[in-house]
Amino acid sequence: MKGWMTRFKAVMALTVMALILSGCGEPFLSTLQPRGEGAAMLLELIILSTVIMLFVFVVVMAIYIYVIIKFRQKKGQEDFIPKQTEGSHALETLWTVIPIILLLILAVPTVQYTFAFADVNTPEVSEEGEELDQIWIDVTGKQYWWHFEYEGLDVTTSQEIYIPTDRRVYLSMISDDVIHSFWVPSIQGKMDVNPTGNRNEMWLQADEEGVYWGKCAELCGPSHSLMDFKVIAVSPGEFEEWVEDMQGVTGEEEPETATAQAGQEIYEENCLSCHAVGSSPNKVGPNLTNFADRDKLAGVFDMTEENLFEWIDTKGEEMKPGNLMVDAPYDLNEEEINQVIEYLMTLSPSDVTPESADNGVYIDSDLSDLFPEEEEDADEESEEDDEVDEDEETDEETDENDEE
Amino acid sequence: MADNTNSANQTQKKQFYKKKHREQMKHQVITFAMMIAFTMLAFGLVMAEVDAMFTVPIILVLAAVQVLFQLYYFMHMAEEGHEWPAAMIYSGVFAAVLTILALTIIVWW
Amino acid sequence: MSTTAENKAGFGSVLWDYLTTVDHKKIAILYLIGGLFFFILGGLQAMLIRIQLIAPDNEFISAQFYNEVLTMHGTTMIFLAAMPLIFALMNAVLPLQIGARDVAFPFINSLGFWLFFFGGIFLNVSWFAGGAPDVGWTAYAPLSLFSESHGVDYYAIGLQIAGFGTLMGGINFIVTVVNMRAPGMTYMRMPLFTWTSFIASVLILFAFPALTVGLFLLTFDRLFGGNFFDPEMGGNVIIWEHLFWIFGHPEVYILILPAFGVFSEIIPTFSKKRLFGYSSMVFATILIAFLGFMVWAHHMFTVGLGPIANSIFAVATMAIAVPTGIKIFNWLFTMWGGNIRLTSPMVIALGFVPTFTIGGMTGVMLASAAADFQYHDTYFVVAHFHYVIVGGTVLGIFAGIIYWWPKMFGTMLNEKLNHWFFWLFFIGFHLTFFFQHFLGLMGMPRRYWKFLPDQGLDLFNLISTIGAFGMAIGTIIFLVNVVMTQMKGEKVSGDPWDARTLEWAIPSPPPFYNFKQEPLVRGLDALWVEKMQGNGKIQPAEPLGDIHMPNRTFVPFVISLGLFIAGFGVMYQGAMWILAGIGFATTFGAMLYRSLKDDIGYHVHKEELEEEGDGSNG
Amino acid sequence: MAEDVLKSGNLPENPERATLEGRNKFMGFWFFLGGEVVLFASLFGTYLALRNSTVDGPTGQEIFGLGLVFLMTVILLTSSLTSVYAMYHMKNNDFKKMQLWLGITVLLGFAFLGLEIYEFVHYVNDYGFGFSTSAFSTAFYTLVGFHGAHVAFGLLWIISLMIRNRKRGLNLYNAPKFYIASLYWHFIDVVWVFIFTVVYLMGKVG
Ligand code: HEA
Ligand code: HEA
Ligand code: HEC
Ligand code: CUA
Ligand SMILES: [Cu+2]
Repeated sequence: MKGWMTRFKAVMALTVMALILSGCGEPFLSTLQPRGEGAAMLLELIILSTVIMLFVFVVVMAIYIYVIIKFRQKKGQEDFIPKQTEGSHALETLWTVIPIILLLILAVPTVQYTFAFADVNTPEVSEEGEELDQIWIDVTGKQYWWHFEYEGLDVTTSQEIYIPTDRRVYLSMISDDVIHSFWVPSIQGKMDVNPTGNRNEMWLQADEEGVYWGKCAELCGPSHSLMDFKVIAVSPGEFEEWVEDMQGVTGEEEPETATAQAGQEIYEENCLSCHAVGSSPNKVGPNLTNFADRDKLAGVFDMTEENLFEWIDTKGEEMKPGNLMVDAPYDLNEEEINQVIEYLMTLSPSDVTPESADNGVYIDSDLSDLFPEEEEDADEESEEDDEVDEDEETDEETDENDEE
Repeated sequence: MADNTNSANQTQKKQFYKKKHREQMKHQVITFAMMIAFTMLAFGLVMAEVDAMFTVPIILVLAAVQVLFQLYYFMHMAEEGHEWPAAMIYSGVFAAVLTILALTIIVWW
Repeated sequence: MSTTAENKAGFGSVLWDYLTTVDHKKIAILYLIGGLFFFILGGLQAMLIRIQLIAPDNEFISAQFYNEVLTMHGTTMIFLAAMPLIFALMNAVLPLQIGARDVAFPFINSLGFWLFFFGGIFLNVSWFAGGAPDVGWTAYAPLSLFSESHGVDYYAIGLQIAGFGTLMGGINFIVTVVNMRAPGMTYMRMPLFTWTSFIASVLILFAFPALTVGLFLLTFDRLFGGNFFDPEMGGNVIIWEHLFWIFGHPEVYILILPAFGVFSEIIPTFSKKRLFGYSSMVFATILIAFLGFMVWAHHMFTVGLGPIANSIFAVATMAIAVPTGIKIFNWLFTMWGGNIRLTSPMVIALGFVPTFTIGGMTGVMLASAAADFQYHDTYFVVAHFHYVIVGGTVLGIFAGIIYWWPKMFGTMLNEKLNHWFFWLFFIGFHLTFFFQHFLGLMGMPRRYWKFLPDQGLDLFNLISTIGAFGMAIGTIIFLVNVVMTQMKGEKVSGDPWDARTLEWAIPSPPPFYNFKQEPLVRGLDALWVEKMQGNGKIQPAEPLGDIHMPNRTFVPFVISLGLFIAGFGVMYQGAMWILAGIGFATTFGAMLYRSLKDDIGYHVHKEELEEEGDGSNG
Repeated sequence: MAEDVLKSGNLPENPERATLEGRNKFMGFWFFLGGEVVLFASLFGTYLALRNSTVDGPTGQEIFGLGLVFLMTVILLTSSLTSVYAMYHMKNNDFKKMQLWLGITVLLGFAFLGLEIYEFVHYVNDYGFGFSTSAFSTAFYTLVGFHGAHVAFGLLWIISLMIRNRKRGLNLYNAPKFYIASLYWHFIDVVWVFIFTVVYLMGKVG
């Protein structure tokens, strides 16, 4: 699908535009500095339409300025009565036909790309011509945080997802409460996260390692503006390592220091009802398996002890207005909170952290180790399809159960 | 605005109108009979449990025809002076069809 | 409001006069006052938004309050400011432009105003009753079901009441145009403002019922245990989105078409040329309205309707650029070869052309479904719609108010202050909204209470807030101008702009019966035709005779008041049901009274008319 | 002209459109009906989107009784015919007969409304099918209830017209009122035709 844009890229105006635009915004956030295939395609479309619009604007403004200068009333001409022209068929046809042509130029790639973005069923093909395994992540949007489950990998996390660079990762998205919208501007366009049976699907692909900011783009309550998340793109090898490390966590690991052990006990008593460490289904609060490695606390705050203390102490009441942790019934004193913090800070199962995204280390992998049972390729395809279908069926079942 | 014709003329006119109205009324009674027949047909199809693929389009068409009867015969939409009413009803139908299509087709489950 | 005769009358009798009036020219003034009031209110809310966003991580107002302000800003501006101001212009001008003595339904016209008024008040009572609606002007379910305060109930019921008013106003104007045109005023001789208002009214007729139903469903879900939007009970949240936008998209053309009409009057007048391509302008208007019904899902590209639906709606949306482009070029070529006078309405029209073009072009960019995945719900969209709404509708409204001010009040707003107003407002506007395009592209979603530091968003937000102050100062100058002009009260002639259409053929302000004798229209731009071919006066189509006028009535006020009261009962239920009883009894009682009591109006007799002297221009 | 509109007798062919006010009413009401088309379309669309969302509640197939609906349909269709008769006599300037036929129309309308209420009560009591049972039930009651409310309003309207004018006969002032009331009544019938088809018959077919 890049083919047709390449021709356009030759146009000087485009390059200039791209240069100007790419100066805009921060690389981890701006749609104008794409770091993934999706955002890059979308930027092409944005530039194409901008160029068309600039062309139209120039034409309109040229006539406009000419008219104002030329036909302004001159001194002594107050009584001049111009010819009362009725219209002109030739002109009117002209400005009907030209816009139609311009719109067609825009409409064709629009339709192409719209279909390209909706395609989540064709697996990618490696350089050797083999079909790659599709990594599916179940995304759940909740007031005001995000939950992620890696399908078939037994890995659960919240607030941040890790993805391998250079290949597509597929998302299947649903909401537990109101509508949210999942958006990682520098990697991919947004998609709504709806609460009904419909799971929206999309793909993500990052070209470069990095920590990319995600935003909730649909008004979902007071803390809508604080419902940020991160996409951490690491090299495939690092991703594989991360998955394996995460799979190892059961939540029962004993921390080393005594304070942390005390903290763990407090945690189990007060927090476990809503939070989890280790793979677990989506609960009331975020999964904390790799909490200590988080780039940000609750999506937006710096990961400092003070912030964490305030968060647990006030249940985030002022920090994230309307957040659902305020319902937590616990009542902890300063010491207990510090113990919990100490425990939480031990939750770092992997060496792969947000820092791995810019440490310059690149480890290659085709990730096939993560999907062992599908290694034989003969009937791999059908098997995989079956599995997806099965997943969908279970989803539907759960939905129905919910309704009951 | 008031009629300025003399009274002899008036009575004559009246007679003429009366006749015309009676004609119309005949049509309307026939229309009514057909509407009742259509209704019975529609109910009959459903009660007889004829195949749904067959029944649904038919009863929808029957309903549409009945509605046209109402509009054109009972509500006189065919008579002169009804150009705007017809235009507006059909514009309404246009918006209505789009609405119903949207709510039946591009609403997921 | 201002004529000396009325100033002498006591305040009480003036008030009573306006409470019971069925004169479209007075109803226009009521709409104008109501609309400007809500425009200032919505503007103050906009200022709160901009002050909150002046700097990153700002805590000027709380998150909850921000959402309330944001919702009320959008709702107030669209339903309570822009719509009534458009109705003000329509009421003031449309009957005069077609040579009618009155609108088709004077009673319903006044009912429409009072319903709007009480609906607007009802909505704003929420501020004092536990919190305003906080779910955005689009009130997407299920957030609107989750919202705990009664705010959303105020939204649903308030808009329901105001919406009935709008619907009635719309029907009134359609029938007025169809039935009340003066002899010779064929459809293809109607001024373009009349045409666009007519088509906008048709849009109202077909778009508002969808909103009515949507609001009923929302009310049922929130107050009566309905399950339309409750996924747990099998409900479906997408229904609301469809219904809202089936209404919502035509609504934006309801807002813009009359503004197009205003500029189509102003540009010919001040270019001293007839409108270029009149019939294609009419055709384009109809086409925009028609296409306007088939594109609503462009607000829902990211909802997950699938690529087929997205593509269809994307292409349909782009198509609207064609008829709109026809209009833009026709305006330009109306000026071409003309004799352009830079009066303030004309300068505003000149400000409108490029501004709206930019807004329309970003609209077409949004219509590119895939690209909208990046734009949707960001400040890019906010920039788009303020460019078309403020740059189109609001400029159109202000241009129209200034242009027809002499016709409505018989006085002339100070030109110098008008120019000051325009330039401050215009420059402020571009400062405010131009950079928001980039904010959106740089990753700032809309409806954000805060944005974070170190994300490169600080500077443009700051500029945007500064610009908003420019708009505020501009608006204040306009208001000052209004007050000063009315205090001075200098009278002007019936045709101060040397204009072209019928409304300028009668005195300013017009007598309550508009035309002493029905005018005979002999061509497009009726007055201009007479200026060129005749003695500059419109020929009468009938000999002087009695004029039939409707009686004043208090009933519309009472009907609306009843619904206002009933709204509280329906919302609070329990013991408050009694309010619902009282309210509905009042409304239906008043309706019954209206339909049982003969009201055949009265006559202004020929003799009285003769005494008043020449009713024509000058 | 004003006062003569109250004189009865000697009316032109289309008394409902003989005065400007009458023509306005006539047009305005037709346009209003155009808007009503969209209103009901929105309700039908909503109903169609939700008609399978019965959750735990009963389905339409289980509860709809076609016999009753058929009876209701025939009653309403007949009332449409009787109101045509009323207009027929109006055009012939026969006020008494017009009142008579309007009276019959009203009676049929009440019969219809009574059956509808009976139907709803029956669903609630015998099937536990209330307004809040499921999204389907909410949509059903809203759609059919909106129609019922229209019927009720139409009845009140026609009755008040009949009572108000019982003594003074037909004139150019009230003829348009009677005429648009009868248009309204036909429109109610139009909507019902779709209700019995889309809701009941299609619901029964499944
Ligand atoms: C007055 C109101 C108004 C007007 C006139 C328009 C006009 C248009 N709008 Fe806009 N729109 C809004 C008000 C308006 N809009 C509002 C309020 C919203 C947001 C609602 C919300 O979410 O809160 C919105 C949102 C909105 C969206 C959804 C964005 C999103 O949420 O993701 C889209 C997408 O397609 C869109 C498109 C268009 C288009 C194509 C036009 C076209 O009609 C524009 C046509 C005009 C031109 C194109 C310029 C002149 C033409 C030429 C000079 C000819 C040549 C041009 C070309 C060949 C391109 N609008
Ligand atoms: C007609 C429609 C209309 C108009 C005219 C405006 C006008 C303005 N709007 Fe509005 N806006 C909307 C319709 C409109 N808006 C809608 C529909 C939304 C979406 C809401 C939603 O998301 O749900 C929105 C959202 C919106 C946002 C996005 C908020 C967010 O997403 O978080 C912003 C932010 O900058 C904004 C700003 C402004 C500004 C600065 C003006 C300015 O132009 C205002 C200028 C006017 C004034 C400043 C008045 C000044 C007068 C005084 C101060 C006088 C006081 C003096 C005396 C009493 C003597 N608007
Ligand atoms: C009522 C359920 C509930 C209980 C009990 C609860 N929490 Fe939370 N917690 C939440 C929710 C919901 C969030 C997400 C808030 C948000 O971001 O909107 C959260 C978020 C957090 C976060 C930030 C997570 C992240 O990924 O950045 C931390 C840390 C946290 N909770 C710690 C605790 C601790 C420690 C306890 C017990 C002492 C606790 N919580 C008890 C519901 C709960
Ligand atoms: Cu979630 Cu906004
Ligand atoms: Cu739109």
